Amino acid sequence: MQELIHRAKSLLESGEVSRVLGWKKGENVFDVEPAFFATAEELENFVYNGFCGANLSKYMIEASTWEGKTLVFLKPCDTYSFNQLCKEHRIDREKAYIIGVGCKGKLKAEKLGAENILDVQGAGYPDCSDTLKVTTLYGEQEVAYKDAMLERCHVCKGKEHQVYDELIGESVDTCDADRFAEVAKIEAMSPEEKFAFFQAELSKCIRCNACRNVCPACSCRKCIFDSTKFDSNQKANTTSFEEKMFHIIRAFHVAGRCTDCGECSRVCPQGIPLHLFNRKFIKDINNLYGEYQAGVDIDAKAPLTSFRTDDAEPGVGRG
Amino acid sequence: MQKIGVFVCHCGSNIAATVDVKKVVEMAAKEQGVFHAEDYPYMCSEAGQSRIAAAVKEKGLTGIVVCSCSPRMHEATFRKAAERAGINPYMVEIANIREHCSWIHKDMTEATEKAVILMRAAVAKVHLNAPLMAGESRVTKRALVIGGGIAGIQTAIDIADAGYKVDIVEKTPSIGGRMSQLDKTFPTLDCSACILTPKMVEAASHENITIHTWSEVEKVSGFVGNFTVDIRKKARYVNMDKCTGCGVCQEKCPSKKPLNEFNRGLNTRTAIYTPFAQAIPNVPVIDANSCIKLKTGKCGICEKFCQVGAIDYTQKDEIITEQYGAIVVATGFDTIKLDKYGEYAYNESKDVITSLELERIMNAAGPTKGHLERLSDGKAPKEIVFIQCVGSRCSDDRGKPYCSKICCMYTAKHAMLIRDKYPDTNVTVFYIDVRTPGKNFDEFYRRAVEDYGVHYIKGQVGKVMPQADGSLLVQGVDLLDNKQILKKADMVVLATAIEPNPDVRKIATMLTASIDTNNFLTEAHPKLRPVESPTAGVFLSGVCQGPKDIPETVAQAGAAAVKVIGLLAKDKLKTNPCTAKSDELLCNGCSQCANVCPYGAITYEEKLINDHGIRRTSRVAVVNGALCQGCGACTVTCPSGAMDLQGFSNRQILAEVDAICR
Amino acid sequence: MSKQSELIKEISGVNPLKCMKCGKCSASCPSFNEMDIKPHQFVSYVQNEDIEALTQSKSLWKCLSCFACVERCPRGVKPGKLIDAARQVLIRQRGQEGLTANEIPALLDDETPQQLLMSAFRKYRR
Amino acid sequence: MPVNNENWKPTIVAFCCNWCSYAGADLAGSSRLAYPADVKIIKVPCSCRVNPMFILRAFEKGADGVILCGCHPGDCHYSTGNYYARRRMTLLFSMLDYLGIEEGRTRVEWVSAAEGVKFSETMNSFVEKVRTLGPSVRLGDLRCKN
Repeated sequence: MQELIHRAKSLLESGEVSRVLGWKKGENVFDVEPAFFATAEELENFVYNGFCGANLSKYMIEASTWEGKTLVFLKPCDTYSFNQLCKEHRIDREKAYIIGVGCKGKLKAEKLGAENILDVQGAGYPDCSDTLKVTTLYGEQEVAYKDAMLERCHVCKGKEHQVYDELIGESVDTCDADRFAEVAKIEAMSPEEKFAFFQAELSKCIRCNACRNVCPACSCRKCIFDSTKFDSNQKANTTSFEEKMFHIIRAFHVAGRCTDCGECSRVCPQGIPLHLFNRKFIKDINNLYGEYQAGVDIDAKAPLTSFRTDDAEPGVGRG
Repeated sequence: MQKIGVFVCHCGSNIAATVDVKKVVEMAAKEQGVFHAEDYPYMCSEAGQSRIAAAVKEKGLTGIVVCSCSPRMHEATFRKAAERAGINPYMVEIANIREHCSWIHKDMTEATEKAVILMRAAVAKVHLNAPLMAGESRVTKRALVIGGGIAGIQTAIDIADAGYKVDIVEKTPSIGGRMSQLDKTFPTLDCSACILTPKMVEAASHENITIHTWSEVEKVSGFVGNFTVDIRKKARYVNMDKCTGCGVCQEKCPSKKPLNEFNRGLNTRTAIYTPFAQAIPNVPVIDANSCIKLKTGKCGICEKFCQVGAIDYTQKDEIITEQYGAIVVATGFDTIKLDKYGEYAYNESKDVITSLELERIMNAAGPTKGHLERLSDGKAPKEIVFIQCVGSRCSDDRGKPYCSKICCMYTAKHAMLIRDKYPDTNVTVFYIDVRTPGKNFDEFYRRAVEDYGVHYIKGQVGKVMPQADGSLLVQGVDLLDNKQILKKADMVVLATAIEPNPDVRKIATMLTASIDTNNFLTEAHPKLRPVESPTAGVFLSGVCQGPKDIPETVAQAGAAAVKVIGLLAKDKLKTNPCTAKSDELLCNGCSQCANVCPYGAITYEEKLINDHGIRRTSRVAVVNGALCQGCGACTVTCPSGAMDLQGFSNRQILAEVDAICR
Repeated sequence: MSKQSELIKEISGVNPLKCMKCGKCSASCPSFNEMDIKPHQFVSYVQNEDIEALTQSKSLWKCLSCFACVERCPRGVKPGKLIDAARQVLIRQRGQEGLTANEIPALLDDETPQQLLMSAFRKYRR
Repeated sequence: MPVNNENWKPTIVAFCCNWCSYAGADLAGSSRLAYPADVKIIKVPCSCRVNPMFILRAFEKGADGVILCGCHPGDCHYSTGNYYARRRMTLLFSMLDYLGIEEGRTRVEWVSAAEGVKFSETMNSFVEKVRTLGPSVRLGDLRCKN
């Protein structure tokens, strides 16, 4: 971590970058949040550890409109989002100085019993260990690092950065699960079970919009659900259908663009597995139109803005 | 807030017999914003239209809903009526209560209920309609004809005679097309070259016609009235301005191997060549694949012998870009490949030939100088068998499902000509049906049978077996005699199916003109608009649209020319105002819309935006209204809803949905 | 009666209405001269539901199943398949069982046309 | 939720492209080929104009089935529109299946201007299918219905 701060300071000093986009210490060890740092002093609050799950790519949209370059720290999976935003002309690559940081998987505070944590040892980078020592109000406990990881880290896309100016630190491919296993499990359910499952999950939605606000693909200047264009502007729900509508449309809007960064599920205060929507589309796209990973190739044709004359027909493969 | 008038048409009893029009009027009057509702027996009539005008004037209506027949029928009528009454024509919506309601439902209650709902949907939509102004686009007064066969030549001459500039693009070295390969023409038996050559000369010497031979269309952009076309002028290696067409180069050329395409590969030609004596332009081309100089750098004989120094080995392909107001496709046909018809031994025996090959053999300028000879041994055939419908009327993937239309007649022609010139040669024709609809056609066929003794057998040939002695054993059937026939023949002629020129697919794609499963170009309407493509500004001439003989081709060519002239006669065209429009306050500039636009109508600009007082420079989508055809593909890719389609806006369609589902 | 013609259509998978009466089947048939009902006529027998005549015909047993007609038919009518189906109808009527693969070698003799064997392989290959 | 009520009438929204399917529907009309009055057609310029939002909105407001008709692939008036529509609808329908919405409430059918018979047959079979499924509950606002 000191190496990152050191490097950031020297880039700031040399004037190569005008600011730094990274993570800032919070009140608790797990309360890390994204932040811009303008000076070397501010960087004292910089932190990089197992709780730095936040994908900083989206902040580069705004940073791209500012004078000078911004130093941004991106984990391997964040770089996909960065590329995708470049592809959509939302980010100016020239305005970014990217340090690709090593990642050993990121942690989900809830898995440690977030409310009661006083300290977590072993989550710091680069010396994070396989076992976390967690100090809670009720004493100490040990947890395997893997057991505290975010869902998305179990389906890690790999340790390679897709785009960077320099790399600091080693990454680990933490993938130990089938990315589409959950989707396949739901697909195998009966319609009644599927409906019951999603009904239960979506009923928890409070329309806080955290998923939308964090999503690097949901980067519209004004969301369709906030505009008058569809008579769909945000208001108190009048029908029980609106969450469904919101989440289906949101998933559809990011279909072919979603890099599966998993931020939506990470931030959902209600714990709704929102990535299941996006991943369903990704699975279908891979099956029907060929493997496609958004954010790998800036010049690749996106699945929903291209076609083949012999594409599958809608509804083919239904019962 | 709109003031809407609802006008319900009885269409005589077409609507009124099944829909309670009074009830529809009554319900319409209750709709929010409806200030006037009435019914009338024939809304589209002069009297009906004047009732609309009167109501507009009296009640100050701002929007109109007509509950009548399909908008495809009378939308234009009512829009014009609205315009005359002083309302923007795009403030009119039609509720289709005839085709979509009264004609398909029998129960009056049910049909009336549905008519009311359709009326409500239309009213809901009109509430959100906005006046739209049709833009105007200039018409470039120049036409492009793709293909220089008889169809293309005739179309070009007709357009040029009307005073408009025309360019012909022909991919071979000369204009003339298939017709120039024919010997005689049915049913008059006049010589093909004798009637075609004057047309070719007329086209070449016409002040309004420019001919690009050895050229191909490379790229097409734009739209009706304003096409921009890139034409690849392939390197000819001969300077067209200097060449006098003396022909010495062809005499001296040492490369004599390449197959002569004009003679269907039955003999060879030189590397520098003009396809035939009457070629226009009479300037040879060098076939770079067989020219020794171009391949090895050694030779240069033609250059040495050319007295005017016209040979230029350094020529390169050249792309020229031209503007056109209209494009005519006249790409013609070819015969199908016979590789899948092993039973006819076409690939095994030189004496099994296609009719087009026979045409060259019979032609004085052909490989046998017009003598009817077997290509295997040069002997005169004494027994000739013609087989009809080879690859035509075939439902499997070996052939074509359609009738090639010209074969019955040219076979009668061939049989008659052979019997006339070589009376000791027997001619047998195996046929399924003899189809002779056409002026003097059946008489012609009967003459072949009655006056010339051509032996017609109803039945097909199952197999042609080349024999050791060089003859061909033909196994066929006589269905009327119910006998299988084994016949020794010296020559077998296959009436091979014709198919559209394979290049037409590429051209159709460039023009966004549709083609059918057989690669024939589709007409805008099979009966009423047979020479127009559904793509505005693109017209069809000749066999590219469907099998035709020469007179039909010439007739269609003339018809296409008239359509082109009608278009070019206009100075300006009204453009469709139902185009996409981007809201720059909402646009993310993500480029997704441009990726799906089939017309390249969307571009991006860095623009200073005043977003409620906050100024920012943003990349935003801009739609070129003249290019946009209004499909709406862009609107659905746009996640923010910035892109919308005028006349079919998101809110309008949602309002219709709501009205139907409420 | 009509039931039988339906059965033939079902077994053969052939739609006799597609026939355009070109005669290419009969022109191709190596057994034409041995047959009383010619291959091109099979179609009309099925269409006219005269299955009795078909199953009584010599042709039924003269067809070599060489499938030249099936291959060359421009309309996909496949008269050979119709003949084959008529045979099957007859065999089913008589309640006979088909041969098993093991029984075949013993039944072979020099008289059996090679073509017949080949076509049997062609016909029953999976 | 299948209902036994013979008289229950589903609400069906049919989006038809202007060039092929709307004309096909007209042809069905002029050929007097009946289909249930439950079907209400909305004209769109091309199948690619249909936003998934429209379809969900229809269900939200009480539709029991939504069908989208366009030109046959390869025949689109705008040359490529229906190819995009095909991908969009394929994904949307797959998602609806995934959410446990009864398949059969949504359909895409390619109907040309010459296929009046197909249009009528399609609508008949679609309405029949929706009737067997009964009122749409899972994709609707319950309060919209009595």
